[in-house]
Amino acid sequence: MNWSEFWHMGGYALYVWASFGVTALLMIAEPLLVGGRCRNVRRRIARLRRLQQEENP
Amino acid sequence: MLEVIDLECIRGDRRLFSGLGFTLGPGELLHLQGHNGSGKTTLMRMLCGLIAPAAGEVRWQGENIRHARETFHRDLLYAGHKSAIKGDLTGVENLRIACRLAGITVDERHAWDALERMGLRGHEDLPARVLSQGQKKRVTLARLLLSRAPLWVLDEPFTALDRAAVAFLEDVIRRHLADGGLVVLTTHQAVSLTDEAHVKTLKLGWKREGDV
Amino acid sequence: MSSRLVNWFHFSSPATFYPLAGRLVPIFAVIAVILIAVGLYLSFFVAPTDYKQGEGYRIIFVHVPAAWMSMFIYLVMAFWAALGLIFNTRLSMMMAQALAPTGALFTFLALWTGAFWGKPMWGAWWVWDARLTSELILFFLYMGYIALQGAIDDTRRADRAGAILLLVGVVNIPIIYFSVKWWNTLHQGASVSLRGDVSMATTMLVTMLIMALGFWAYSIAVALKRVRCIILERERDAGWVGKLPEIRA
Amino acid sequence: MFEAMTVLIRRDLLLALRRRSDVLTTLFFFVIVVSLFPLGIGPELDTLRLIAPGVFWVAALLASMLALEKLFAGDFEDGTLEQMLLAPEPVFVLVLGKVLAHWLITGLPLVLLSPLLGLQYDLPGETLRVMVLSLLLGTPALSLIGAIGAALTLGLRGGGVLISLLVLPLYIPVLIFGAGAVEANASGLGAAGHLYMLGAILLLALVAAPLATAAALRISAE
Repeated sequence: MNWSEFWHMGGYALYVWASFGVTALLMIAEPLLVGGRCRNVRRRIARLRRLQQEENP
Repeated sequence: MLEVIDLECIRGDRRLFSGLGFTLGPGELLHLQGHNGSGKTTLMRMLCGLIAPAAGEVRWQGENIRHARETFHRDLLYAGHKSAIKGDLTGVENLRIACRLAGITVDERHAWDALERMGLRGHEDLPARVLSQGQKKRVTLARLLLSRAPLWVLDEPFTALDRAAVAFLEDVIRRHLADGGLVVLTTHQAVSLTDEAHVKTLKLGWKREGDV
Repeated sequence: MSSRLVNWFHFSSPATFYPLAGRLVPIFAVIAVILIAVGLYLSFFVAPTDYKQGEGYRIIFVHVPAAWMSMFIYLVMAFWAALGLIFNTRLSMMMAQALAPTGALFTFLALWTGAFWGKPMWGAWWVWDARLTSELILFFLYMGYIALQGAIDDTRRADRAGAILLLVGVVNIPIIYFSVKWWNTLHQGASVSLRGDVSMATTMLVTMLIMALGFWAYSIAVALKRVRCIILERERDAGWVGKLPEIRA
Repeated sequence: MFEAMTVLIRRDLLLALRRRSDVLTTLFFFVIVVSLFPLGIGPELDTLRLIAPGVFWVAALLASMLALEKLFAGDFEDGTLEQMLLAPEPVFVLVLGKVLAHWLITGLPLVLLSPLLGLQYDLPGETLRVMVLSLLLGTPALSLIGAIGAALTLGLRGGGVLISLLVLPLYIPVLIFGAGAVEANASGLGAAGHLYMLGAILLLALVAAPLATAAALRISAE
């Protein structure tokens, strides 16, 4: 099965690659989004704590 | 006999109070004090079983109120901030329905009589929405005259009442305590209820643990 | 209390569960990557071409595992919800909330891949097949849960209200599936279902299983990572959060 | 045991009488939605006859869902809900009473009115009879299941839309068997099977839904 046939996927290229493509896309995007959310939460908590420490050392 | 053991409450990820404990015997009044937002209303609703405590328990006659829910509710009368009155119904209808819901059947005459004693002569059969705030409060509190529940939990009962109504209500509470009833209430006015021996105060918000 | 029960509860407090989840996330992430890589290799290079549907049928290697996961995650969420209501442990509620977006994701993927497979095979993007329709309804159930969680500010109420919705939903899923199946067969006669006629060669089944396990490991990794965020958000005032290395840095 | 429940039912019916507009809005909504479809789809009677079961059932479903928001909202605002939760009766019995009163106010009028509207769609007597029967079995189930959604979203902003999102998926089996019964009867298949299923769903809802609603009320009133 050489590469051009592989991409052609027996005429179903659009459908196969749309399915696998979107699946891959979403399953990579979700962990990144969650990671981003975690970083924001940590940064916000750290800032809050620094503020508290300044107010009453 | 109302017992509160090591009660803790968390509201919206914030701990309002913890390690709270006290007992209230027949003929005793617990006066809850504390600045706004110190958790007075939350504690009262927790005593009624409306709010589940994060830790600790509330016992009535030695039984945890969450297990003996129906029997506890038969002995409880709760008057919260809200009037618990339907605007479209008349004072008499509101009173009779409220009593029937609490398990006491009240006939028309008793209801009229109770409303009259609460100073609502001539307003008994008006739709509640036309009554003033003070008059609505009187309709709510009229239930105290007809209720047989020993434990009264009253949230700010004196607000919106004029001097005459406050005096009358103090008298009702005094008689209830004399008959061996228990009262938990919050109020900002100076309350001269009974002799000091029977009055307990619980300050919330100033200290972690309530001192009783 | 048997010792097993005691230490089980030990992990139910957010403070002790947070570091444990931190260690588990990379492990499951690696497992997921390996399994999915193997699954992809199998589905493209090993699985034989279907005599009737040619290469297009390979979409089932994503469609079926996604559909399985969408149903499985909802059941796991309902399990955590029931646990949370019975033992009043807030952590299990957080787990249910952490799984919701991933479950919704797989439901959407199942619908998406179902449509892309239906178009070449049956000529229509959307086929009112019993399974696809139930999948659509499951998507609404997920959206309902996520919307309810979003609408309630007090986290305690949000947890318990969401838990009740999940339990009501899980009781309804068989009813919904049965009624949709009845409705489907009644109106179209026994329509050929999407997967009915693909001959289940063993290699295909194995590929699907491997992909499903890969998706399963992926869900655990993402859910555990998200639950760490939720724990941090909810315990931000707690002392142990302050002492965390990543917070103090 | 059911004394407090009957009190609640009589109170809600009294309230509905005093404030007739609430009752009529749900009814008129149903009438309007049903009358819209012929305008949208065209006056040919045979197409109308074909779509009638679906139209009637979707309209009934939307009407009942619209009325759900007011089920507990009034009691929640004026504090009577707290008194209900503190009554010496089990809460799910009171919920049953509330839902029954709600159905009598919003569900039953639809059922009684549907034959009249059926004439718009030129439905034969037999189909009308099955339609009324299916609605009679279906609308209480809709109210019972909807009550769970109403209790969960008590006091939330955007409650109306949220209720529909939570409750619609759970309504689908009722819709399928309800509309299916009428359609099966029209096509000569006989509606017995569907009506039995509808009855089964109603029984399940009667038993399980009030318990879930009671638990949801207790959580929302906290």
